[in-house]
Amino acid sequence: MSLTHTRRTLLCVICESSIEAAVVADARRLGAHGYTVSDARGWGNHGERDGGWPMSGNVRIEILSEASVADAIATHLQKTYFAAYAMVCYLSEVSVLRSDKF
Amino acid sequence: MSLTHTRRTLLCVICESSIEAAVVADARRLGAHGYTVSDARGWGNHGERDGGWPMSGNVRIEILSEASVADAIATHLQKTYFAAYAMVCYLSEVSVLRSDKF
Amino acid sequence: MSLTHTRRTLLCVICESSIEAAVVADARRLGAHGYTVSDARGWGNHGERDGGWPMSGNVRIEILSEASVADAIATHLQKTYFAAYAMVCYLSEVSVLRSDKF
Amino acid sequence: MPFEPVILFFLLGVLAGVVRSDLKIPAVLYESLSIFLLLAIGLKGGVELARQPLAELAGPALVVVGVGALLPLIAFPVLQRLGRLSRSDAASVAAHYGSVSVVTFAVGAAYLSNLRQAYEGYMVVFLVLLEFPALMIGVWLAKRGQGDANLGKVLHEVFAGKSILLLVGGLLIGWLAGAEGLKPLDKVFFDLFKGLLAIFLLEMGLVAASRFDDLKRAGAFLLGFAIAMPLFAGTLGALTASVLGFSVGGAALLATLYASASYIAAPAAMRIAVPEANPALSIGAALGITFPFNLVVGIPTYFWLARQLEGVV
Amino acid sequence: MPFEPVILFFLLGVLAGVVRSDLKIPAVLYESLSIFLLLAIGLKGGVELARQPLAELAGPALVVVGVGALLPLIAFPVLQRLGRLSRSDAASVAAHYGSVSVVTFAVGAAYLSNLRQAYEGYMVVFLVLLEFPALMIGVWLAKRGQGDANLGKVLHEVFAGKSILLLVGGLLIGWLAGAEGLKPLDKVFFDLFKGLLAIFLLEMGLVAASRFDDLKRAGAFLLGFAIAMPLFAGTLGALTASVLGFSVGGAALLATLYASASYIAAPAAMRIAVPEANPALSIGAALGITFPFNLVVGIPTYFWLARQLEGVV
Amino acid sequence: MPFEPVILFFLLGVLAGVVRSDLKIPAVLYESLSIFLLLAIGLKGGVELARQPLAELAGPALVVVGVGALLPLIAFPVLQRLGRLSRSDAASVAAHYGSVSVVTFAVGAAYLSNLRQAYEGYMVVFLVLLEFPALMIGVWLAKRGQGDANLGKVLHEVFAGKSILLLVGGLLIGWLAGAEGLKPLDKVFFDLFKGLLAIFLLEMGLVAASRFDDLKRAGAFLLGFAIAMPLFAGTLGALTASVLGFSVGGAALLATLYASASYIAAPAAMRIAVPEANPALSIGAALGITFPFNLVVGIPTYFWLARQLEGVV
Ligand SMILES: Nc1ncnc2c1ncn2[C@@H]1O[C@H](COP(=O)(O)O)[C@@H](O)[C@H]1O
Ligand SMILES: Nc1ncnc2c1ncn2[C@@H]1O[C@H](COP(=O)(O)O)[C@@H](O)[C@H]1O
Ligand SMILES: Nc1ncnc2c1ncn2[C@@H]1O[C@H](COP(=O)(O)O)[C@@H](O)[C@H]1O
Ligand code: NA
Ligand code: NA
Ligand code: NA
Repeated sequence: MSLTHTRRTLLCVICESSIEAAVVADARRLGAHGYTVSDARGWGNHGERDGGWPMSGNVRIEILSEASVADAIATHLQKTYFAAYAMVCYLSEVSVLRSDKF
Repeated sequence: MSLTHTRRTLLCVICESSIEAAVVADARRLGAHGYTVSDARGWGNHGERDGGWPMSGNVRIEILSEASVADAIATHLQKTYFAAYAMVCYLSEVSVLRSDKF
Repeated sequence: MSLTHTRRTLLCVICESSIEAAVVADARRLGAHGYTVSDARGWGNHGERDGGWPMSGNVRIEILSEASVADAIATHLQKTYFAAYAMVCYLSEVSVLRSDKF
Repeated sequence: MPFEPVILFFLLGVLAGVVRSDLKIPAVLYESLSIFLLLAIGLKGGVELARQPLAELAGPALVVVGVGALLPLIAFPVLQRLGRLSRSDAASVAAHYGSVSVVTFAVGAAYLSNLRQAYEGYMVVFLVLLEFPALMIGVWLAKRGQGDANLGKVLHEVFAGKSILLLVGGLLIGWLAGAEGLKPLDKVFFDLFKGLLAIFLLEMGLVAASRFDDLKRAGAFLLGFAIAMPLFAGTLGALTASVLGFSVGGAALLATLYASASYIAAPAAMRIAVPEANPALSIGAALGITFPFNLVVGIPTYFWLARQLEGVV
Repeated sequence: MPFEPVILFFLLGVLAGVVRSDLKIPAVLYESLSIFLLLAIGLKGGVELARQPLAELAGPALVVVGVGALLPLIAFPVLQRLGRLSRSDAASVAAHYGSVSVVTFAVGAAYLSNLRQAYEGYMVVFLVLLEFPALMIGVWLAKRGQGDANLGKVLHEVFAGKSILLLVGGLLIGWLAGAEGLKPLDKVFFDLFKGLLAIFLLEMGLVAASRFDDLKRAGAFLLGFAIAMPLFAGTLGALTASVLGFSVGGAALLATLYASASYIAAPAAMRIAVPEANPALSIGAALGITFPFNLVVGIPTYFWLARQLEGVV
Repeated sequence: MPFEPVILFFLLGVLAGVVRSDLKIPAVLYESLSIFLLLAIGLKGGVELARQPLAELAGPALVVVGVGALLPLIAFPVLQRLGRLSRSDAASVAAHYGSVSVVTFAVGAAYLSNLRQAYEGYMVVFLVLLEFPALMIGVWLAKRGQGDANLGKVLHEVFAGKSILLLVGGLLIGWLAGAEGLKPLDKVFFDLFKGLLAIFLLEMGLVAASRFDDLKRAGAFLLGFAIAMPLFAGTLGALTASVLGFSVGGAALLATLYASASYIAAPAAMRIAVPEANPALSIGAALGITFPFNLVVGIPTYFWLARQLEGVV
C-alpha cells in the first residue's frame, strides 16, 4: 500500500436498533469523530431478529478511530449494554487515508 | 487493545438474496452461533445486481466464529454454491469481546 | 485457515450517495472486478447524514481486489473527491476464496 | 356475533407466519402504514372535537385517566407476587397493559361502524391520554428506591415519540381545519382507512406469529394473565363509561382501550427505561395473546357488556 | 384495437431504463405493490366465487389444469432439441412458460373491463391453480433420473410462497366476507387497483429494460420462442375455453393465462430447485420479451381470437 | 387570507424535527410519494393539454422561459458581490432559485382549487420547461473560463433525471390517453393527490427542520436573500403572466413557480456538476427558508398580487 496510510482501529457494533441513538451518543462522547450505521437483521443469543417489525431490527455501527478511543468505547459498551441488550462488538486493524480525521 | 480480546474469524459472504435462507441454515448447521445480514447491491462476474427487483438483490452475511468453523462454512459454501450462484466470500481476523459467544 | 486462501485487499468507501455512480465507475475503470454497495447513514466532518432525504444518504462501497488496484482506486478517490464530498476510505487485508475473481 | 372482515387479514398473517411462508411485509411498509393510521385516527378525532365544547371533556377525561392509572398498579403486584416475575419484568408487563393499543382501538371502531353503532368522537382524546401515564408508572414501579428512575428520558421518549406526535398532531390539524377544511384529504385519510388497516393487520399477524416462540418462555401464568387482564380491564372500562354516561358505543370503545395492551409505545419506552426487563415476556404476552384475543373475542365481548350495562348503572 | 393506458406506464419504465435514467422504483415499493395486487386479485376472485356453487367449477378446473400442464411438456423438447438448451435450462424455461404471470392476467382483466367485456369471476381460481403444476413439472424434467429432485422443497417454496399465499388468502377472505362484507375495503382493494397497477407496470418496465442485456446471451432461437410460445399457448387457451363454453371474455383471459410466463414464482422456485439453470435465459425471455409482447400485442390478439372462436367450437 | 390545511402537515413535520421526535419518514416513502406526485402532476397537465392546440403554447412558453432565465442571471451577481459568496456557491444558489419546486407548485395549485380559482391547465408545461434552464446557467456561471464545464453530464443528469422523466412521461401519457382514457386511474392519481401531498409535506417539514442548522453557517445575507428573492421573482412572474394575458389563477401559479426554489433536481445536479459549492448553503436557504416562506406567506401573497394586477397591465 503505497499511500501514506495510517493504522486505525475499526470498531463494529451490531446491536438492536432501539439503542442506536444511545450507542452513537456514547461513541461521540468518548471521542469518536464519526460513525456509519446501516440496518441489519440477524440471529444470536437473543434469538432471531428479522427486522420485520421496529422492535426486531438490528443496526450495524462502524466507528473508525485511534485504538485507545475504540478500546474506550468497546469497554463502555460492554459495561453498559451487554447484560441487557442484544449486542456484538468486534475490532480490527485497518489502514486509513485522511488520518487526521479519525 | 487493553480489553481481554480474543481472536476470532469474520467470514463475510456476499451472495444473491435468493439463497440467504439456505446459507444461514448451513452456517447454523456447521456451528455458527450467530450471523448478521444486510441488503446490498453490486456487480461481479454475474453482471450487475441492482436490487430493484427481488431476483436481483444481494445480501451481505457476516459470521463471527472460531477459525475452524469459519473454514468449514467457507469450504461448504464454495462446494455448494460457487458453481451456480453469484457469491463472494472473504475471511478476516478480528478481536471480539464476549468471546464465549462465538 | 485450511483452504487455499489468497490475500487480497478490501477497500471500503463510505460516501454520500450522490456520487455512488461516479465512484463505482471509477473503480471499474481502474481495474476492480466487482463491488458491493449498501445504504448507510452516519456522521462525520460534514455533519449528520441521516438518510431521510435523498441528498442526505450515504453508501458503503466494498471493493475486493489486488493491493495495487485497491491502492490505485484509493489514491484516485482521495484526489478526486476528498476535497468536496463527504467521504471516508479504509483498507484492510482479507483472505479470499476464488482468488481468480479479484 | 358479527364478524369484522379486517380480522381475517390478521389471521392470514398468522397463518403465513405459522407455515413459515416467505411472505415478509417490508419494515418500511409497516412504518408507513403506522404513520398513516396514527395520523388518520388523530384527524378523525380532531374533526369530532371541533364539533363540541372542549371544557365538557375535562371532567370525564380526568376520571378516565384516573381509573386507567389503576390498571398498572393492580397488575404489578399480581405479576410480581402471583406470577413470580422479577420487579422489572412485572413493571414492564404492567406498563404494557396499562397503556393502550392504537390498532386494537381502530379495529374496535371499525367493528362499531360495521354495526352502525355511534360512539363519542372524542374517544380518540382518551386514546391519547391513556397512552403514557402507564408508562410513567411502569418506570416508577421498576426503579422505586433505585434513584436512577430516568423519568425525564422516558417523558421525552413518550411525548416526542412518534405515536403521540402523530396522534396529537392529527387531532390538532383536524380540530383547526374542521370537517369542511379536511374534505380534500378525506379520500386518503378516511376512505382508505379500513383497507390499509387490513393490510397493517396482515403484517401484525406475521409479527404476532413470530412472537409465539416467546410464549414458551413466558409460562402458564403469563398466558392466563394475557387473557384475564383484558377481560378485567374491559369490564372496568365498560363500568367507568356507564357511570360517566357514555353511549353504548363509547362504553365498548373505552372497554377496548382499557383492555388493549400497547405494543408500539410501551416496548420502545420500556426497552430504554427498564433494560433489565425481558422484552420477550411483555411483547410475547401483549402481541402474541392479548392482541389476537381482543380482536377476535374481546371486542365483541366488550360490546355485549356495554349493552348489558346500558341504563343499568 | 383499443389501447389500455396502463401499458403506457410500462413503456415509460422501459424508456427510463433505456435512457439510463436515475429513476429507481425502490424495491420496497415493488414488494408493497405486489402484495397489494396479489391480495386484491384474490379478494376480487373470492367475491365472485361466493356468488356461485363451487362444485360446478371442479370439471372445468380439471380440464384447464390438465391442458395447462401440457405446455411445459411441449415446450421442453422444443427448447432442448431445437433450441439446443441444456436439460436444466430447457426445464427452467419450460417451467416459466408453463406457469402464469399475475400481472399479465391483471392487465388482461383491465383490458376487458375497459371494453366492458364481462368474464367469469372464477378465472382467478385458474390463475391460482395454474401457477404451480408447471413448476413441479419443470423440476421433474430437470432432475429426471438424478435422484435429488427435491420436490418437497419446491412444494413448500410454492405453497408457502407469498404469491400463492396472498392469492389464496385473498380468495378465502373474499369468499368468506362476500361482496357486502368487503364493501368497507373496496375503496382500497378495488378502487385503487388500476392506478397502482399502472405504477407497478412502470417499475416492471424498468426491470424489463434491465433484462435486455441478457437477451444478447439468449440467442435468436430463444427470442423466437419467447414470441411463438405465447401465441401457441394463447391459441390453445382460447380453444380450451371455447370447448368448455366460457364467455368471450373468459376465453380471452384463459388464453392470456396460458400465454403468460411467470416472472415471480418461477424464477424464485427454479433458482432454488434447479440452480444449474441460467436465470438470465429464462428471465430474459419471460420478462424481456414475452411480458411486453403480451401486454402490447398478445392480449388484444387473444381477445380477437376469442371473438373469432365464439360459437364456432 | 384562506389557509390551506396541507400546510399544517408541513408545520407538524417541522415541529417534530424541532422537538427531536423519533418520527422518521422512511426514505423509501419519500421516494415513493415523490414518484407519485411527479406522475400525478404530469398526468393532470397532460389531460389539460389534450384539450387545446399545442401551437398556441409556443409563444407564451418562449416568454415564460426567457424571463425565467433572467432569474439566475440576476441572482448570481447579487450573491457574489453583495453576499460575498464564492463563485461556485453563488452559481449554485442562483441555479436553485432559478429552477422550480414541484411541491411548491402543487401547494399553489391546491391553494387555488381550495378557492375554486381556475388556472390554465398547461401551467404544468411551464413547470417542466422552467426546471432545467437555470441548472445549465448555474453550471455555466460556475465554470466560465475553466474549460471543464461538463454541461453534457448535467444535461443527461437533468433530462434522464427522474423528475423530468416522470413529469414529461406523465404529460405524454395524460395527453395520449386523455381525460376519458385515464378515468380508471383517477381514483389513484387525482383523488389521492391532496392527501398524499399532505403526508409528503409532513416529511418535508422534517427535512426542512434538519436544515435549520445549516442556516447558522449561511449568514444573515443569505437569510435575507431567501425571502427577498422569491418576492422579487414572484412579482416578476405575476407581471409576466399579466402581460401574457393569463387568468388570475395562472398568474398566481407562474409567480409561485418563479418564486419557488428547487430542492430536488437542483441539489442533485449541482452536487455533481459544481462539487466545490457547499450544498449546506443552497439547500439550507432553499429548503430551510424559502420553501416554508412560500408555503405560508408567499403563495397567498402571489395570489393577492395576481388579483391586483388583473386588468391593470
Ligand atoms: N456470531 C455472530 N456473527 C455475526 N453476527 C452475530 C453473531 N452473534 C450475534 N450476531 C449479531 O448480533 C445480534 C445480537 O446478538 P446476540 O446478543 O447474540 O443476540 C444478532 O441479532 C446478530 O445480528
Ligand atoms: N471484487 C469484488 N468486491 C466486492 N464485491 C464483489 C466483488 N465481486 C463480486 N462482488 C459481490 O458479489 C456479488 C456476486 O459476485 P459474482 O458472483 O462475481 O457476480 C456481486 O453482485 C457483488 O455484490
Ligand atoms: N470515524 C468514522 N468512523 C466511521 N464512519 C465515519 C467516520 N467518519 C466519517 N464516517 C462516515 O463517512 C461519512 C462522510 O464522512 P465526512 O466526510 O467526515 O463527513 C459520514 O457521514 C460517515 O458515514
Ligand atoms: Na390497557
Ligand atoms: Na403460461
Ligand atoms: Na424559481
